[in-house]
Amino acid sequence: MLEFLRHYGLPISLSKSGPGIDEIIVLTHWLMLALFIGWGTFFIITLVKFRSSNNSNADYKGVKSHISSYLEAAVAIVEIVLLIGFAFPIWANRVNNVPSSNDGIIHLRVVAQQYAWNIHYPGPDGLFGDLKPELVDEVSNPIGLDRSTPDALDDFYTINQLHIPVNRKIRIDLTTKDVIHSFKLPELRVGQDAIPGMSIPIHFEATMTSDQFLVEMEGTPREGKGLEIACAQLCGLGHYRMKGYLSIDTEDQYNDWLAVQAEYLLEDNEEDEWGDEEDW
Amino acid sequence: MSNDHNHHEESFFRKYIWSTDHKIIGIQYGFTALFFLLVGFSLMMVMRWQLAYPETRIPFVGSIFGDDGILLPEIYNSLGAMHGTIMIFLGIVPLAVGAFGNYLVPLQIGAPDMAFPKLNAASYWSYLVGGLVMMSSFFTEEGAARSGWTSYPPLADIEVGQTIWLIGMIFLITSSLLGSMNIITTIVQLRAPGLTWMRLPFFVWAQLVTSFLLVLAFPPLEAAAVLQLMDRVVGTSFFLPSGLVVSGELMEVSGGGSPLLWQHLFWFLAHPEVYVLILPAMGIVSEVIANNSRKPLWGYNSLVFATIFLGFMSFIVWAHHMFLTGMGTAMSAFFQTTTMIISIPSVIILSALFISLWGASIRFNTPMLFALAFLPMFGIGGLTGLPLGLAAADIYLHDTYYVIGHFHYVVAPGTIFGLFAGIYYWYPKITGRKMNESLGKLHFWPSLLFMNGIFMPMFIQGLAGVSRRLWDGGLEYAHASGVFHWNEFMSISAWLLGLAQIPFILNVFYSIFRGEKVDNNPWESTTLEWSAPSPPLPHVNFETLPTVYRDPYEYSLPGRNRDFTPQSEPKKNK
Amino acid sequence: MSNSHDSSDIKNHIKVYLYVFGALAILTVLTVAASYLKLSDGEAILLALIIASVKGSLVAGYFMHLISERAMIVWILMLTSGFFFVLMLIPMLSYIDQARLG
Amino acid sequence: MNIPYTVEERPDTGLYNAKLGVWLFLASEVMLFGGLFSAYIFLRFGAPAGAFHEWGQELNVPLATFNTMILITSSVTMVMSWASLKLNDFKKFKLYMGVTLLCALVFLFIKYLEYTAKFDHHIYPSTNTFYAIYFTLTGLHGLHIIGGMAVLFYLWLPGNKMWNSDPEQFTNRIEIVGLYWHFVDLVWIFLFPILYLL
Ligand code: HEA
Ligand code: HEA
Ligand code: CUA
Ligand SMILES: [Cu+2]
Repeated sequence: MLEFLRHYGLPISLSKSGPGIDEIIVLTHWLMLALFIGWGTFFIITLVKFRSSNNSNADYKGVKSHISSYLEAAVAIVEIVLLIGFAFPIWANRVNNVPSSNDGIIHLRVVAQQYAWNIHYPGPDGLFGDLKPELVDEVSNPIGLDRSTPDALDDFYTINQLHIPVNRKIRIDLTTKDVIHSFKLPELRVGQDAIPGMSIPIHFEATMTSDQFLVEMEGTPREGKGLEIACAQLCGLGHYRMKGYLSIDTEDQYNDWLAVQAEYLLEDNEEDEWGDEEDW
Repeated sequence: MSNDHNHHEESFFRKYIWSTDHKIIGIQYGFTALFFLLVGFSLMMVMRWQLAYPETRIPFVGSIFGDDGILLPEIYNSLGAMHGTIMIFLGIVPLAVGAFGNYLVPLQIGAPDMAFPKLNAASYWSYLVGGLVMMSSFFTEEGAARSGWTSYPPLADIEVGQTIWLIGMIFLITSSLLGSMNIITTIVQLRAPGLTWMRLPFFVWAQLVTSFLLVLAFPPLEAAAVLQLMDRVVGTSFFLPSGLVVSGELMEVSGGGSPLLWQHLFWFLAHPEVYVLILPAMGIVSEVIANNSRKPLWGYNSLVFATIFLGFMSFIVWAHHMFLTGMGTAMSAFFQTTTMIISIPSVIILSALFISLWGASIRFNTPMLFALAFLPMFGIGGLTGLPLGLAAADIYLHDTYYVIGHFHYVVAPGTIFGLFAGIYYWYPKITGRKMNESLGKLHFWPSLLFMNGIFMPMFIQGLAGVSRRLWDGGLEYAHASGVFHWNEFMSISAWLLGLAQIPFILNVFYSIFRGEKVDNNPWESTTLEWSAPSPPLPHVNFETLPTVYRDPYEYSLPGRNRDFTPQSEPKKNK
Repeated sequence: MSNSHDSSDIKNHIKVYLYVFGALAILTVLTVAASYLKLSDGEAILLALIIASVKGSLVAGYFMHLISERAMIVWILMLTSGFFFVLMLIPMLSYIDQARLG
Repeated sequence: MNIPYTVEERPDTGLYNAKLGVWLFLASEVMLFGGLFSAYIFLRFGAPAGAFHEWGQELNVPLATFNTMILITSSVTMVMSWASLKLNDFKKFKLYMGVTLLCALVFLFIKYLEYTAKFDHHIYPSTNTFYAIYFTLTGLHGLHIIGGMAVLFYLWLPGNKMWNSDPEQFTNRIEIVGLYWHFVDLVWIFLFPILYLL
């Protein structure tokens, strides 16, 4: 079934939690298929067998057995298994096991806005500066970072460029400045609405670098196109083009990239680019 | 009642426009709703051009959308929001409840009219006003609402066009409330003598439960609409938290509100609403299947109880639309469980209908074809609801085309087919003439084919993770590159589906004058409406009000020379 | 009420109405008085809602004759109040649930 | 046209049509105010601790208490006017109904005083979430009063004619609007503590 769904669209999974989610999708589709094939066969047989030209007298009583009750009970049982065995635990893992900064993880913030993703890195100290709405300036300070505190001094942010190292736990605190957006990394099976006034943590761990992914994609329509952050919630007229770029780096690549960003910070270069295809 | 017969002639105006006769109101509802369905579909046919061939000139109608004839993203969003709104609130609900409920419920229970004829008329006029208000928004400077039919704030609070949408909704909600109270009272109070609860045709049960859903679920949305209107007009911030920065400007509102409040109030209605869309269609399909299988519905009791249970449960599943709003384990577990529970009555209903066919003598006429097609189509739609109901799978599938595919299978080849079946089936009762069978089949087969052509590839796109409400159909996104090409296929299917409606429209109008003339009971049916003249008498329906002696579907009763026994036929020895 | 009531019945009713009126007046004064007590927020809310519910039940039970109303109506209202509490409770629980997100 | 059970009761349900109709309407009203109460709870939870109470301090409790009494009184006179019809005493009906209408007028007048006092202090619905929900709830309640008054007035003045032509139906009508009127009173009984006292 997984191959089947893969063939029909489902991308390969690049994250640790991906297989779990795929599994539940696969199992539900087995249930769906079984019901559909079962009833479908019954349906077609009845239509052929009991067409009026074949069977001119209907049977007043009809089916007397209780097979359908057993069937309904079976559906209920399968659903219970899906719920308890898969859906609940996966969800619990998602919302309960949020790692905290001192677990040696990568901790980032993402601030969505009408039609861009701002990625806020805490810098070497691992501490985030405060974000203040009144400090927001679309050009010089899109997330309203308050540079006056020491925590904020080494913070930097990018627009639409999310770099993460492979095989490390990532935690992202997701929020938005204006309307509801939805942060979606299809290949990592990550999805979460960004709701104004709330900061929602999500966590995942990538299992493949972008370079490896690009190699995997050779020969498919996806060839040469890397990973991206999609917006899954209608957020205005630019919703369709609200896309960020995701780079899953090796540890070394990631550190290099961090170093480059730190240099930018020294150069006091406040202007940020909005990212483009070059950034993959 | 006798004095009604020698009632002085009513003026044309009283008789056909300002009427309080449930049949006239039902027909008014029917034509208005069909017209809106066509409008909603037309919007989508335009949108599908942009999805198939992004940023190219739209043929024929391009000039409406500006000199270069390209559909701008803001207009795309407007058309999308209005497509959803029109289809649901101006199309299906008025057709299923307003038209079918109005026309058939009094006839099927042997009543002379609805319990409150004047309210009934008021309900229609309120609907029409609401519809006109909605449509008028296209012609304003700001344009129509463009925040989706779900109207999530803060977007809906700050986007243009939303105010008129809200005002329109208030009219539509009022209309539905009036209509559904009327239907409940009618069913409870005006049943013919002998028509006990368990002798009601299943369609009447479906309408009863539907009406309860409307009466109890719509008011919170009305409240929410008022709140959003306040946010937009007097500057409150029910749905706006503090510290919003829109286009670089700090919003000057008091803040302190919550966007999730809207979602709760909206889905408190909108989940029951989806059962409002499906139950009447299930009712129609059951009637048509019982009639054309020439045997009683299998498991009538379980159908009724499943329907009641479904209605009841539909009030406690709504947050399955909100899994990704930051829900914890307890809430999500609750809603996943109720969502799985609610799928069981649907399985029961569908099973009962399938099993009803076993041992039947099936007549494949046009209404029956639509009714039969309903079953697997609803099946696909319902089954694809299951992964969405499991929060873990919904993480991936939420707001993708998978969801669009899911619900279109239930509403389009599901509900719309059910309604088509109903139109073909009861047309002779309304006009005294049958619709043309050949045109009917010419309508059915292409419709079935193209419906699947549109909606099946949506699952593929959804599995690939393509989001809904994308102006360019996903062209911008790399992850859509493997499935983008389906858009053209789907769009062509949609336009061909449009063509496939031409035989239907012709048939409806042609058969009024030229259709085959038939007697009062052309389908040899058992329920009460067929014992009334065709068309039923103005205001009184029946020559004498019927009395009921039997269950609703006494087909092929052993030991009789006819294979149907009307409900109003007395039992001999008793 | 049905027309089966004769006038002595109605006269009894009128007496009841006046008692209820008295009770409502007293309870109104009580709620206001209670709001001057030094109660914690939770207690104050609970007390006020209890008093309001008693008043509400009096109005519904006697002025609206619910106490002797037909089963059908009572069922409909029970259904309604069930959903009413669902509508109060679930958004509230979900709010509390999401408070952990800050 | 002759619809059964418009005046007399249907034997097996024990109801006449309008009675069931109005109860269904009230059920929908319960859900309407339910939506707003739900909003109230949401906003109260969302506001800083104690803020709702504090913001509410501007409200005039004695005036509102008086208004509560007025509304309760109008409810009693309403039910008395129905009882008078039952006792065939049309004069008394006119009197009680008149008092009910008068109470409603007084209630609205006091509401008007309260509103203008707020506006004078530059308190508007947009001031904070408490006043947003305060004005919405009381405003919607006020609209219900106005709507009710229109119907009451219609039954009060031209009432003679209806009473003379079909007393039973007229009594039913009074019972129906009575139910609505008591419901509006009932809503206020809850609005009063949650807005003014807590
Ligand atoms: C008529 C309309 C209708 C119906 C009946 C349903 C029925 C169901 N829906 Fe659907 N739904 C919608 C209309 C409908 N839905 C709409 C409009 C949306 C999107 C709104 C928006 O966001 O814009 C939506 C969205 C939606 C979501 C949110 C998705 C998301 O946004 O992420 C979810 C999640 O749980 C869901 C679940 C279900 C479930 C479990 C059912 C169940 O009730 C289904 C039960 C049925 C079955 C289980 C089928 C039984 C089948 C058989 C017995 C065998 C069949 C075999 C053959 C035919 C051969 N639906
Ligand atoms: C009842 C609800 C309903 C129905 C029936 C339909 C029917 C159809 N819908 Fe739609 N749709 C929605 C409700 C519905 N839809 C909603 C709620 C959304 C989400 C909106 C949002 O994002 O906010 C949506 C979104 C939506 C999208 C996604 C847009 C996007 O996300 O960007 C698409 C894309 O293809 C689509 C297509 C179609 C098509 C091709 C049909 C076809 O099946 C249409 C078939 C119609 C007919 C066959 C008409 C028949 C009528 C006649 C023939 C008239 C005859 C007249 C006389 C006799 C007088 N719909
Ligand atoms: Cu952001 Cu869509
Ligand atoms: Cu739902």
